[in-house]
Formats: sequence, C-alpha cells, structure tokens
Amino acid sequence: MIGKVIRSVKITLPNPIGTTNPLMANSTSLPTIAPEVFPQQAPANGMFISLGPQHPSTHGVLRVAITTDGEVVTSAQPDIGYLHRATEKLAEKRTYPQIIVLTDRLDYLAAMTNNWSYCLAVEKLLGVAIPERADYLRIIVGELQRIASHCVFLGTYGIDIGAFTPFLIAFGRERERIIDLFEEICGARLTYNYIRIGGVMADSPDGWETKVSKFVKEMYGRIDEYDTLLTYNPIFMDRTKNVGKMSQEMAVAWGITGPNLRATGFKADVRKDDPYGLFSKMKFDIPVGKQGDCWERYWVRIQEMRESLKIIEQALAAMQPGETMGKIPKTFRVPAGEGYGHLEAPRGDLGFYIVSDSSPSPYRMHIRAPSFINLQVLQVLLKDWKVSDVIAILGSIDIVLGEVDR
Amino acid sequence: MERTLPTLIFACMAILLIGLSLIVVTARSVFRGAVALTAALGVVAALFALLGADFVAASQLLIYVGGIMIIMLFVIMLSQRPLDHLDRQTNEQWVWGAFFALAISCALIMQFRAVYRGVFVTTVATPTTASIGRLLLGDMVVPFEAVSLVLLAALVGAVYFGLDGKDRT
Amino acid sequence: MLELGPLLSRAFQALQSWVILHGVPPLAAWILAKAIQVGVLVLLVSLVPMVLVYAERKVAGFMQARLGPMNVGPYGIFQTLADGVKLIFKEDIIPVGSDRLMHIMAPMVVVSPVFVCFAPVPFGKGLIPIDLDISVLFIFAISGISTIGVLMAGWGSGNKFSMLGGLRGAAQLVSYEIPRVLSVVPVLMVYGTLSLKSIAMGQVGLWHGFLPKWFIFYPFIGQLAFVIFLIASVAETNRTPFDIPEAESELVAGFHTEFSGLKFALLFLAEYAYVFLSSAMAVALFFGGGDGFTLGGWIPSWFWFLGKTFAIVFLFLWFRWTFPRLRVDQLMQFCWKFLLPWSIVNVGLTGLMILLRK
Amino acid sequence: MTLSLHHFLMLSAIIFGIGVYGALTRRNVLGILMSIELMFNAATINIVAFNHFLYPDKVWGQGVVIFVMTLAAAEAVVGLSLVLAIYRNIKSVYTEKLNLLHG
Repeated sequence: MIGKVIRSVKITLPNPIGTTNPLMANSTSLPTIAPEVFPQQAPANGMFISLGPQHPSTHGVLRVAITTDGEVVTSAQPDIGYLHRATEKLAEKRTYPQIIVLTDRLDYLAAMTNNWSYCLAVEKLLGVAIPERADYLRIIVGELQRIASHCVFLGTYGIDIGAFTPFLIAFGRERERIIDLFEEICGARLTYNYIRIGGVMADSPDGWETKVSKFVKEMYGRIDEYDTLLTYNPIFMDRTKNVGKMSQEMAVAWGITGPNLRATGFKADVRKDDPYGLFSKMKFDIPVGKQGDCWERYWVRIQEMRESLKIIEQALAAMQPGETMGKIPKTFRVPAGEGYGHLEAPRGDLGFYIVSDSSPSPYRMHIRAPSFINLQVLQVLLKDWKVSDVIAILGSIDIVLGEVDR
Repeated sequence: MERTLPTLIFACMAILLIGLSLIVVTARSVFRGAVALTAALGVVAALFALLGADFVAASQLLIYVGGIMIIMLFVIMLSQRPLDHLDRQTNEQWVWGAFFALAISCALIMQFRAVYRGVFVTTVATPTTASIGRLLLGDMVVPFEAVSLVLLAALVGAVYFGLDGKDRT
Repeated sequence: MLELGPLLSRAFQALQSWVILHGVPPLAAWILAKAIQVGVLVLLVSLVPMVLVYAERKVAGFMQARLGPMNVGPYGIFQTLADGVKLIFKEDIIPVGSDRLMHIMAPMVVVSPVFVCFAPVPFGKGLIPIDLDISVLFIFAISGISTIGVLMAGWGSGNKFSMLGGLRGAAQLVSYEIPRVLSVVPVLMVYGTLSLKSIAMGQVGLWHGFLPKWFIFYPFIGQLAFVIFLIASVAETNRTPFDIPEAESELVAGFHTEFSGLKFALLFLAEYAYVFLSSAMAVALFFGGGDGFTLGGWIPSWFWFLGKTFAIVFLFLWFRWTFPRLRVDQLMQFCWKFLLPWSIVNVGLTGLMILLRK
Repeated sequence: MTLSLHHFLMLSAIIFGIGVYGALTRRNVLGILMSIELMFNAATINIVAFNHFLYPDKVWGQGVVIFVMTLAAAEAVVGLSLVLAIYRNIKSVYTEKLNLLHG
C-alpha cells in the first residue's frame, strides 16, 4: 500500500525529497507523542521490573518493562530505540556504493549478509550480472558469517543460562578463526564492506581456500564438542525444553522468520524458497524443530551450522578462478523504479527495499530487519513464564539491537 | 582467676543482651529489630555455652539463627514497604505497657534474688550430646514423638495458610 | 620430622613459659598464646581465598582455551594481590535510599562466621585449633549466620534485584542446609561422635591391606553421602549450577550488586573461604582427614589434608565452569524431591548396616 | 565474684520484662512475634540455668529446651504464614487494621 503511494508520487514530483513528502502531508493527524504503553508503576498486586536498558542479558540496550505477580510475568513490553541511528534516512543522502558501509552497522554480528542483501537489491535494480567466482565467494563468506553469528548466539545464550565456558569456546576460539579468515580476505574484522555492487571487493588471497577447507573440517568436530558441552547438558535442557513455546500459527502471524520460525516446524528458508546467488545449485537440508521451544530454537541453529559447513565445502569444490567484479562504472545512476532484495541472514529474512528516482542516491530505503520483527513477539511470548525464563526466551530469540533500532 | 573470667564474660553478655533486646522492642525499622533479635539469640546461645550446655547452644544457633530468624526476615522483606520505618511503631498503651513490664521484671528479680542467691556449682563442663540423645529417645520419648506430631501439624497449617484463597478448597 | 603439630605446640609452650618467667600472669600469657593462634588462623584463612581466586582463574582459563592472568608476576601469581589492593583503594559507594547500617554491616556478618568455622577443623596431627566435642554441629550452626548477612545485604541495598537475590539466596541456603546436615548423619552414626578430629582419626587404617578405611569407601552409603554433601555444599556456597542468588544474567549480581571496594572484597572472601571450608569438611568426614594410606609415613599429615582439600576444591571449580544454572523452582525441586529423600534413605541404610554388624 | 544462679535468673527476668513490653506495645504483628521469641528465650535461659546449678549431673532441662526450640520453630512458621496471609488480604501488618471479623 505504501509502496503504491510512493510510486504514484514519484512520477509526479520532480524533487521528492523535501517538504512535500506525501507521508508528511497529513502529519497533523498523527499522534505527536507515542502512547504510553509501558506501565511505570507496579500493579496493585505485583511488582514492576525494568529489565534494562543496562542489564547483562538484554544483549545491548534493550529495555523490557515487566510486571510480575510473584515470579510470574503478567505483561512484558519491549522498549526499543536506544540505539537508533536513522540508517534509512542517512541512506537517502548517500550514493549507492556508500550505503554498503551503513549496512555493516546494522547487524554487526553478520555484516557480510547485510552487505549482500543490500547489493542484491541494487543489482536487481541495475540488472547487472555477477561473475561466478564472486558469487561463490559470496556464498562462502555468507555461510562463514552465519557460523560466526551462531557461535556468538551459542556463547551468549550459554551465559544467559549460566554456563560461562561455551562463550569463550565458541566466541573466543571458533569465531576468532572465522574473523581471521575475513580479515585476510577483506582487511576488516567486524565491519567488512566486502560484498560490493556487482561482485566482491577483492579476490581471495593465495592459500585462503585451503585455510577455509581446513577450518571447515575442524569445525565439524567443534560442533560435536558444543553438543556435549551445552546442547545435551541435562541442566541446559531442563532450563530450555518446553520453555517459551511458540506455535506455528503464532510465528506466522507475527512475521517471524529464520531459525525461530523453523523451530516451530515451518520449513521456510529464503535460500530454498527464493534462491539467490548460486544457492539453487547447493545441496543442503533445512533443519526444523517440532514445538518451537527455546531448546529447539537453539538446536535449529546448531544444525544450521552443520548445513552451512556442507554448503561451504560444495562452494569451495565448485569454485573456479576468474573475475570477481562485474562491469560496473565508478559512478552510476540507478534507473528509476523499485527493487527488493532479500536473503536468509543468520537471524531471518533480511530484506532491503529500495526506491530509486534515478538520482545518485535512493529516494527511499526500507530495511526489513528480522531482529526487529522477531522482537515484537516477546509481548505475548513472555507472558505467564517465570522471570528466569524471560532471560532464556529473550536469549533464544537472538536479537541484535543494531538491527532492531537501525 | 579462673572464677573472674566467666563472670566478666557473663557481664559483657548480659549488657549486650539487654541492649539488643531493647533495640528489638524499640527499633522503628522492623528489619533492624529482627537483626537485633538475631544477635540477641546468638548471645543467648553463648550464655548456654557458658552454662555448659554445648549441644543446646549449637542447636540454638542452628534452629533460631539459621532457621526461624531467616524465615522471619524473609517475611519482613516480603511485607514491608520502603517507607514503613517512618511510621510510629508503638501503640497508645506504651506507658501502661512499660509500667506493667517493669512491674513483672521487678517482682521476678526480687523473688529470684531472695530465693536463689548464692547457689554455686563447681563442675567441669562435660560433653552433653550423648546424654541428651539418650534422654530424648529414652525417658523423653513420648514428648519427643508428640513434638514431631506438632511439627507436622504446623507444617500442614503453614502450607494451608500460605495458599491463596482460591486454591484452598 | 615434617609434622607441624608437635613443633607448634612445643613452641607455644616455650613461649608461654618464657613470658611467665618474665613476670606476666599465667592467664594473660594463656590469652596471649590463644590470641597468636587466632591471629595465625585468621591470616591463613584470609590467604586461602587469594590462592583459590588465582586457582579459579587459571582453571577457568584452562577450560576455556585461554591463559588466564599472566601479567602480574610470573604466570600472574600476584594478580589476586593486585586485585585486592585495587579493591581496597576503590571508592566505597553506599546507594541513596539504602538502609545504611544494614548495608555496612552485611559484609561483616557474612564474612566473620567463616573464621570461626575453621576453629574445629583438623588440619593435621596436632594441628587443630580447638577440638570441640560438637564440631560438626558447630560448623553447621555458625555458617548459618552468614545467611542473615545475605538477607541484610539484599535488604540494605535498596534495590529490587538485590532484594530478589537476597530472598532467593536465603530460601536456597535454608533448603540445602537440610540435606547437607542429613548427609553427614551416616558418618556420625558410624563413628559415634560429632568431633571432626575423632571422625578423621577413626578413618585411619586399611581394609584388606589395600583399601583405606575412609568413609567414602563404605559401599553405597559412603558414596551417596558424599555426593549429597558435595551437591548441597555447592549450593550453600552459591556457586554454579546453584548460583541463583547472584545470577548475573537475571539479577545483575544479586545481593552484592550494590557493594563496591572493600565490602565487595569481603563478600568475595567469604564465598571462597566457604568453598575451602566445605572441602576441608568433606576431607575430614569422607576422606580420612590427614590419613595418607600407605604413604602415610613419608608425607606429613597436613600436606595430605591440604592436598585432598584442594582436590575437592578443584571439583567446585570444575562444576562452575562446566554447568549452566538451574532455575529457581527446579533448584527447590531438586533439593526437596531428590536430595532430601535420598539423604533420609541413606540414614536408614546406615542404621541397617550398623544393626547387621552387631 | 563467682557466678551464681540468681545472676542468670535476674538477666532472664529483665529480658522477659522487655519481651512483655514489646508484646504489649508494638503495633506491628511481626514486632509482637519477635517480642514473644524474646520471652521464650528468657524462659530457656532460666531452664538451662536451673539445670546447670541445681542438677549439674543431669540434662533434663536441656532436653526440655530442645522441645521449646522446636515448638518455637513451629509457632514461628505458623505465625509467619498467618502474617503473610493477613498481608495479602489487607495489605498491612498493623494490629489496629485487623478489625474485621470477616476478611
């Protein structure tokens, strides 16, 4: 609906960025102050707990306003916006290649897939073809990024549940290896800016592929180690099994994507449903859960790491030497129109919706951030669970506040 | 020399115990009163040890300090609101109460002084645990079993009162 | 030889007589000797946590594929000392809206019973500060006082997370006290005494010439009692998997959220001293104290005692860095529905064994 | 000066008096419970002192004290659960608010 409005205006307005923005036209009818949805006072029969914004287990600056009756949560309202940086607005003032830098800062644990998703949208608008080697490199770094991101999830979830060691094992050992690989290929360790419009920034250095395949071989054993350390630990299973159950209908109704959706048994993966890049050539399974509790959300991610390893092996085997950058001029204008590129990011379906008016920068960029959408379900998901379970559920949804607040 | 040391210890404990008891009945913050009571019970345990009742002293610490007082502090923490200590904690009868308490104390003290003055004992303290055990399961076995019944009844009663109104039926 | 006990007692006698020779009344000399003994004990007990903190960091580093402290001194052995100095010089913050008196007193109430608890622990032959007849009961009774300190800390901080932590802590400590005491009862029944020293002495010797006569080697009851005692001790010391009162991810830091500087250091000291105390108790109750089965003649008993104690301390550290945390209701269920019934069963079995023996 | 029986008895009389004062004058139900505990303890001091001074070779008094402690624990548990029930119903622990025959 909104897309329609913009499209109709885009044709009539020569300068769409300005005071005549149609969305602002009837701004008087919009509420000027956000409605007070967060109870600040304790209810008559219970306690009010403000979990965050500075709290060890909200994974950033999230605040959850919780009212409890004893230990049982009666209402929970996530309060976001502490990390808002107006990425979408900033994008309207930058040229297309410059926006890649902004996307790095969204989900800072999975910058590669952010770059990729944005580039997919722009490439769709431009209609350029990408060299095959670049596509394979994208798959390799994208899947490595998924493993790295899930390693962080595993570690921090372990800390949420009280186990300290998985964090330093997964975060400090395996993720570090992946980040070293990334550093070698693009020079950065967190914000890579590696995947560019039309290809990738640079070809892999000598010996990089053998290092990756060596890592992949080792990683199978490491994941088995995680299984013994955390996944099948009886205390961990006690804490997470049958906790925070999400039904399939609920997940679909709230727009949940990614591992959280798959844990409910819904087989949905952008890599299969709407294959991008060369994923149509890859053979891999989509792990799904049964009842969508915390443990299955965790387990689905662990299985996904194994599948990612398989994909990397296939990509490494199929990759041939060649160009890594398509024929793209230094400066370019994107033809007027709209493009939507989405992919399976570690946290779900990450989409970039770009409206171009054939100027050097987009007229509007919208980011479909999976963390933001997955976060919404907390209001109903946290209800009727104990305060300790709040932490387990919050951690299992796996949000990154950089993406939630954009 | 061996006689003055216990006396000295007794004097210190008596002063401490009286002071702590006064805090218990006068403190505005109930929590502080309960902490003072805990300390007072500890001093009573020390008095028991001074009287050669080592097992009873340890039980006093274990049951009162490690059990009853913790539950009491627990309830205080659950039922007190932050500004409750600003309220007046005594009722209007405090003058009469003080008079009555003083009268009882004075009468008891005078009577005790008159009757039990100068009762001394010179025994060496011996371990009492074994003899208490034999007593409890020997001559006192009927009250022992009765007390266990009372405890069971208390447990059931506490659970019953602890339930919400709607769960009671 | 290397036994410290006789040496120390001779030294104290010499000191006492020397002082009396120089005109000090005997009572004062006796008090002086006791004061020195107490001072040494307190010093040692406050040094133990420093060692344990260092050990914990090194063990954690080993288990987490990293090095642990390495910079202060060789292999970082002075790291704890540096941390202690830092904590002493840190600002002591008392939050607005807290109960100041309770906030100040809480760390003292938590930490002072620990020192008293070490009084009847038999560290080796003749190395027992005071041989109480009721020492097991005494240790349980005195260590219960620390719970009051936890509640005071929770109340005195004027903070909801601290309050919840304090409440949870008290509930947990009171609940786990019961299986802990009951798990020791079989030992007391077998050896017929409450004195740690006599219990440790009763375990000297060998069965069939090779198996030490330690209580842990009694079939079934020994192992069951030890496992229950160990689990309950881990819960009593608020360590993972039972660290609900200070659950970092839920309650920030529980009852010690608002403590800083020296007060925080004291709370920390208490935790590690209790770990050491529990291990020492376990050694005296289940592992024969200073008895070094066949090698007893060569290595002094205090060395045996400390070695066994640190082996059990290692178990505590191992648990902490391996297990996640239980939820508060699961914790209570585990205590009341698993540990308590089994400890009562164990008492019954022990009684049966003693009857059959007769 | 040597300790005699009447020293202990006098101390316990003073503590008992303080307990009576507290039980009579405190507004708070919890305060009254605490005062009653004080009175209990005054009594136990008496019993142990009588045992020690009058029958030094027997432990009957100490056995009775154990029973007193157990009963005090039972009393405290029931009393405190009552206090919590009261607090849940009338949101107060002050005695003058307890003026309803039907909650």
